[in-house]
Amino acid sequence: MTIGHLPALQVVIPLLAAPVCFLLGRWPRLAWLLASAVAWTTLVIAIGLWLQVREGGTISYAFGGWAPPWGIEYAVDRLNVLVLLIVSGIAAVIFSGSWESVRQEIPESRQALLFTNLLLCLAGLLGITITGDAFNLFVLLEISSLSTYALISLGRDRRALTASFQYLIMGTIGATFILIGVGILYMLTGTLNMADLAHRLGGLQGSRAMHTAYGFLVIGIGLKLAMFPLHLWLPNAYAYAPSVVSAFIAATATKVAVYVMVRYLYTVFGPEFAFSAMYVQWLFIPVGIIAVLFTSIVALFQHDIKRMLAYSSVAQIGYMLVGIGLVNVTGLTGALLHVFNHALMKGALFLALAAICFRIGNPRIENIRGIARQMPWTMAAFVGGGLSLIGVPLTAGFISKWYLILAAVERGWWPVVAVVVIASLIAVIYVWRVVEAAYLHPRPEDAETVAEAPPALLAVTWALVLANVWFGVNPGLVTSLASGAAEALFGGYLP
Amino acid sequence: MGFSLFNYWVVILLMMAGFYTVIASGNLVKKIVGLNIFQTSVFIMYISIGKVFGGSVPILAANTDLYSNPLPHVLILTAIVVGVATTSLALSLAIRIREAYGTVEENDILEISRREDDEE
Amino acid sequence: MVLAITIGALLAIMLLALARALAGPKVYDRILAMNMFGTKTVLLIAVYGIFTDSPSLVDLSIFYALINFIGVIAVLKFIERVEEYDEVVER
Amino acid sequence: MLCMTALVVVYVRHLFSVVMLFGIYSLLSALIFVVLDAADVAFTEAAVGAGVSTVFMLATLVSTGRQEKAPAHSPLLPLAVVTVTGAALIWGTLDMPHFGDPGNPVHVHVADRYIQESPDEIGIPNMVTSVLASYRGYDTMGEVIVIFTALVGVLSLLGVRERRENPVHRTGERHSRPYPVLQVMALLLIPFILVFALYVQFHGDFGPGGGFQAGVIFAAAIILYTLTFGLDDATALLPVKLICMLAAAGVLLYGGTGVVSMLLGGNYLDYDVLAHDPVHGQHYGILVIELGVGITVSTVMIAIFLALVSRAERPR
Amino acid sequence: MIVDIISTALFMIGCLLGLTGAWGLLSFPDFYTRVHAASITDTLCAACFVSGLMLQTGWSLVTVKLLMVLLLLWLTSPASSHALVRAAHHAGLRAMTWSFLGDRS
Amino acid sequence: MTTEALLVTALLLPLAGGLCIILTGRQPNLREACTLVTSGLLCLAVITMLFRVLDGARPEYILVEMLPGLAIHFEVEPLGMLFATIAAVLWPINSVYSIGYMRGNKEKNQTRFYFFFAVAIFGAMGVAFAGNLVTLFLCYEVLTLSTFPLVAHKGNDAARDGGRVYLGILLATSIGLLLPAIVWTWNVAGTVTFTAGGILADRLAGPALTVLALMYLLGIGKAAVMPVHRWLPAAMVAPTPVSALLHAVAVVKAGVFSVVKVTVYILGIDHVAGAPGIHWLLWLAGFTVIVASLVALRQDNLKKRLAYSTVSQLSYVVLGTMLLAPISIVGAALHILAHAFGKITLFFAAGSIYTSSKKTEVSQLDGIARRMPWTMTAFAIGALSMIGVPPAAGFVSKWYLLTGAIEAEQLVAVGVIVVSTLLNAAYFVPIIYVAFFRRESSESMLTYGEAPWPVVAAVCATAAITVSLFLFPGLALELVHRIPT
Repeated sequence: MTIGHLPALQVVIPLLAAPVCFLLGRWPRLAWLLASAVAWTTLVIAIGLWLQVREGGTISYAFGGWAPPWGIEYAVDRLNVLVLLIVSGIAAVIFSGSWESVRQEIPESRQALLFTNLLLCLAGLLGITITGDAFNLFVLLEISSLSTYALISLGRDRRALTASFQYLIMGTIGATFILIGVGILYMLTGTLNMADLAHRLGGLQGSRAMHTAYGFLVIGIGLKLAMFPLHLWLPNAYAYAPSVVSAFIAATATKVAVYVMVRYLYTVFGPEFAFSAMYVQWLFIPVGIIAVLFTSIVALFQHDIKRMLAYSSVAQIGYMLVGIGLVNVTGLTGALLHVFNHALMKGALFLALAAICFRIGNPRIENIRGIARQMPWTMAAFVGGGLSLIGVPLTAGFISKWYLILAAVERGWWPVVAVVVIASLIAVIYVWRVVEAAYLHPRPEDAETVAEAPPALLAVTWALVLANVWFGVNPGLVTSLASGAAEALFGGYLP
Repeated sequence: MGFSLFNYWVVILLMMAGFYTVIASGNLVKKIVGLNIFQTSVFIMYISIGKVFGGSVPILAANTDLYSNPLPHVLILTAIVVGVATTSLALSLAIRIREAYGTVEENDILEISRREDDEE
Repeated sequence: MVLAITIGALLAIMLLALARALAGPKVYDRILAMNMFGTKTVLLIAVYGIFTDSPSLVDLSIFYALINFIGVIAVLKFIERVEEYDEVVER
Repeated sequence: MLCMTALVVVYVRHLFSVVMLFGIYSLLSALIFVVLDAADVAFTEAAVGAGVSTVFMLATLVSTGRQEKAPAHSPLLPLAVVTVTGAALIWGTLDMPHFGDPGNPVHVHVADRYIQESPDEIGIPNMVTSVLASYRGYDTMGEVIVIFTALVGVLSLLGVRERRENPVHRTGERHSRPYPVLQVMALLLIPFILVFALYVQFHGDFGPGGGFQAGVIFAAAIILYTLTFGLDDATALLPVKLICMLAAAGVLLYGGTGVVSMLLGGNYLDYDVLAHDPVHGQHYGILVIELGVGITVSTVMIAIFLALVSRAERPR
Repeated sequence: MIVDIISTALFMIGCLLGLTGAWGLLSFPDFYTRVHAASITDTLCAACFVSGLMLQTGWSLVTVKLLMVLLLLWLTSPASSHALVRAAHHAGLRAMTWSFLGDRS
Repeated sequence: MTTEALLVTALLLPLAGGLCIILTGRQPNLREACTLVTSGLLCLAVITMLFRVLDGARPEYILVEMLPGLAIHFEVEPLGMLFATIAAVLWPINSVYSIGYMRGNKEKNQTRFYFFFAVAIFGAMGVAFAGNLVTLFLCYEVLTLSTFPLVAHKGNDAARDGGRVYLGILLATSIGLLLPAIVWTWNVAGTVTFTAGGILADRLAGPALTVLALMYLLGIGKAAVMPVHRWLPAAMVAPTPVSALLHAVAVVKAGVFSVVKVTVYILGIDHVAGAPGIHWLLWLAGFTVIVASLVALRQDNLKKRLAYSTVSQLSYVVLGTMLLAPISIVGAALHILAHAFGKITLFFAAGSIYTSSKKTEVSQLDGIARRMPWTMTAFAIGALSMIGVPPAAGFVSKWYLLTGAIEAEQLVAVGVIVVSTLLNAAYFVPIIYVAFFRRESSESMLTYGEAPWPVVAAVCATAAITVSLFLFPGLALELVHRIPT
């Protein structure tokens, strides 16, 4: 019985755990235990779904027992099972290691609320990923967004508040744009189910209204995924959020938005419309390239490591956009792989940073001088994540960049190759700045001696670092999933 | 043709007024008001989609069998709730910002933040 | 016919009230206009509901009357509070 | 009229006026909803836009100040963005299906089924309620969760101050002048409002209304009480902890219904299995979840209001 | 038939009263006079409308509801007017007096 | 032990050694014992393997296959064996020398030093035994990264700046040019495995092939062809054993080795010879040879002079490779060997001078041979090898190079070799002259003698090998002739 309900349970369990967690307000440690247990459960469910998808193809689950175009459907296929795996996996790892850091950064009365928010955010993200209904997506998007705003505002610095407000305004504009887009699509077709939409939009290729809907959706989702000129909210949001929250949203939120973009482009509108009628590649490639180069360079000049990593995230999203815009199976595979791998590496990096914050407080480059001597494991983890970010072979980052470069070479677009390469070099430099400060500078005389980070935090950080290595050495599992999804999404369409 | 789309155009005008308030206004609370106007006009757009000429409120009644489309109504009910949720969160953020910075004017806040960044 | 005239008149009243609300000059004028606007909305909905034969709209008008009242009270209360603060600041 | 209001909102800088105009704007749009046959939506928009949102905004203004400064930077860029967006939309409307045409795809595809079959499948006359609570019941659960999320967010931002520990510090009370007329009026009105809320709650199957609207009305009663009698009396009447527990309980009630239907062998939120007869099952299901919605919405609204007000009452 | 006529008449009176009130609201010189104009006419105007409607619907649940509307308006409208004036008075808003006009010289 | 097991052992030994070094970091004597034992074992293993390879064994080992056809894959072939042997033989000698030098100069952070040294050796072994381009790239980067802490060992600002230049240029070239070249190759050929005769025949021709070759040549920044040679002089801030590691044991050798390997096993010398404008690469190498020699002539700092000498000598190897004649490839391979031993002798000698007298400039060396006869004799042998004069190994390799140039009818190359030999003589002979025949300036108050014994022993050992490679070149020749050109 349970097996059939897995798609629903995937989201419902964290959703319903949230109020329970909320009721545990007096006992934050219990709330944390509950949140971690739930996160692990979602991971198990995601694995179960993955096994099912691998055997039986797409799974559909009808809420309320109403068949899809009338009721709300959850549809799991190879594409979103990949995202489910990464989101739930990251959540499981980060939640379970978060206790010490949360206890230090958040006043006790707010700790249970933080975990409630985290659970809601997790549920929202999983729901966005799994749902097959355009409007349900909007609702779940709002759940995750609202909880994210609250999470960011819990940061210690008062700038967390303005960052959160800025994100709220931009995020709500984005959500409203998505709402307008979905509304127009609904107006044209009379349905909200994505599969049904795709089917019915097929006959409306030339419609101007469809173009408008398309534009609004792309901009709306673009705001959410911090597509280049719309990314202004992201650096502040990541920089001032509590460390654990930074780690969680950096590793998952934008990835889910990228997934939504892929879903709309390929499933709802279909590659044919998106790439031959709208020439999306001429939007995504330049935007992606500028994002990659510009924000990488901006990252170079940051003194706050969190901000630096945040800008690097925008750059990495640029890679994904480039991968989508290359319009071939290899490129899309690369983009999907990068979604997966980037979650791993940013998760590892932000967790390592959380460990540094735990001891030092303010993660500025000046403050971490010589820290490697005192926190060797933490810094080693940071270096591991950094190597993956750069794309060194034997780490996960290499695999996705390999696919991206390969895809660009396949299309013969050498400038794209050059951009990927140059940006990797810039990544070397900004990762290097941290490494140099931590390893090669002596600890300032007046700085107090710090101990290694707490073992739980360290353990989860290393779990992600090792995952980076594991998926760099042994990426077969993920690549087959990603390339299968990419092939299915193209469905025979060739530019 | 003209009149049949006129409705949408008015809605678009409203939407843009709200949108303009959001992005151009410097006061955080007014931004929130703008956001609400923006969203409300989107709601009107949705409800317009659902209207059928000659239809009635979609509650089963004996004397008619032409009803307006209930689905947009449902969607908008949900969206209104989402809107108020966002608004309340935004408002409490505004209060906290006021407490932290002593102002809710965007420019002043930017000024303060910039000074803070310089100090670091 | 009666419906048209009634609704037209109500709309006209509302327009006048709105004009006062926009013109001000004091906050209290605006509140007054808003109150009037609200009561006329209540009536408008009731009239519309009865004439288009959808009595369910009357529920709506009851509700509007409530909301209107609470709205006015809220505005008053909060304005009063702000004035208090201003007094404190001025002193 | 609507346009006028909206445009004036852009220009007026006295924030109290802006908020009041927004209330009027909401009322107007609710009127338009009435004209467009959306009674439920009008109900909700009035409750939320003209009611709750406006009150929330007013409560916020108390703490944030009421005058907007003149914008420092030129409005050209936003104007350009807005123009482009609007132009894109208008361009898009040109071949949209015409307004109100019964032959539009919107009316012939999915909605058709709701109109034709829902009275038989669900057994209640208000199709909006059927779609809301059953066909798209999961969306509504999402909506409840969104509200709940807002509560969690507001609490984590502001927190609700319980009763003041020391009554000597009730400086706010001393300054504010009691309104005996209003208090009497409120005491007269509140029972009536509560009854009305119950009516809307349980009448939602037949007329416009339902858990959400009822919740807001219930909250309105408490808000009225708080406004006339002060925060301390309100929190004495309804302790914040109780409110929070009820909010969570409402969500769990809704979600639990789904779980029960799952345990009984149906899909999540499939009410058919709740009773031997599917139509009865639907009925029970809708009743329970509307109750959940009502509880959560009312408590969350109250809690948020209290949170906003408790900040406003804090002496600076 | 006769009911129709009466109700129409009531509507017309209501319209007239309402318009008068609104006109007063718009054209009277100061706040207190405006309150006066608005609240006095409002109450009666509402009564006219609602009773007209009650005549239209005949005797049913709807009539009761309409009655409730009326009661509600009658309760709340004066109460809010009262509160409004009180607040304005306390805030130091002065009524316009003849001395205001004449004492200038 | 099977040859495969030997291969794995050779790869793992340095890592295991590194681990032991960290674990025994508290007791310096034990730590140094670890280094010595590991290096000795490695040397033993590699030499055993060398004989097996000469007997025709070609062991290979696949660690993981990341994507189909893209694996971490090791395979031994004669060219790689040559490089591995150089590194493995020089490691113990260098270790002995390091012990003397590091203790003599009381350097800090010695554990880190020995650890990264071991890791660098691991990188070198990996490069030597890499079975495909990706493995080569990976080990190449390991080498780069692990040598960085060595270069910046002193930890002061100068060291960090030098280290930054070092790392910057090497990473930039490798990621910016080598990696795209590898992807391009993969895209064209569908494989990146080293195959005798190259993998690009029939797949890529014309100017694109030239561009690819250029990308490889410049992408392998460790070969220090101008204009990407700047890192080598910058790395002179490092302690002398590290310079020896860079110049002789691992780093630059890995560079030129990779160039040779790519040319032979990826591009295919016959195939690439047909590419238009390929001789420009040859001229680039020739230009580097001459210009670097000229620069070396003007350096007064001994180590700087040696560094530019290295730049010039490396380009001999590139030159030999780019002649694309079988005989010149043999010459290039031999020159890797000859230069390794010659240059390490020179660096050891320079370090030895610094250790005992703290002298770093050529102009300070008047009469130093009186005080440090062993060191300076060894230095002279190394210098002779550099110039290409018997009885030193350099003569053999230059002979082959010259023959290859003549065979390929590249008169420019012939000219370059001749001119540069004269230049080499011009910057080495004066040093020998002043050291042996000029009197020490009388006001020198310093009293010093030979360097500590491990230093001297190491210098003498390498000098002896340099000579013996001239006298008994049989083994080396046998090995290089097996390179499937």
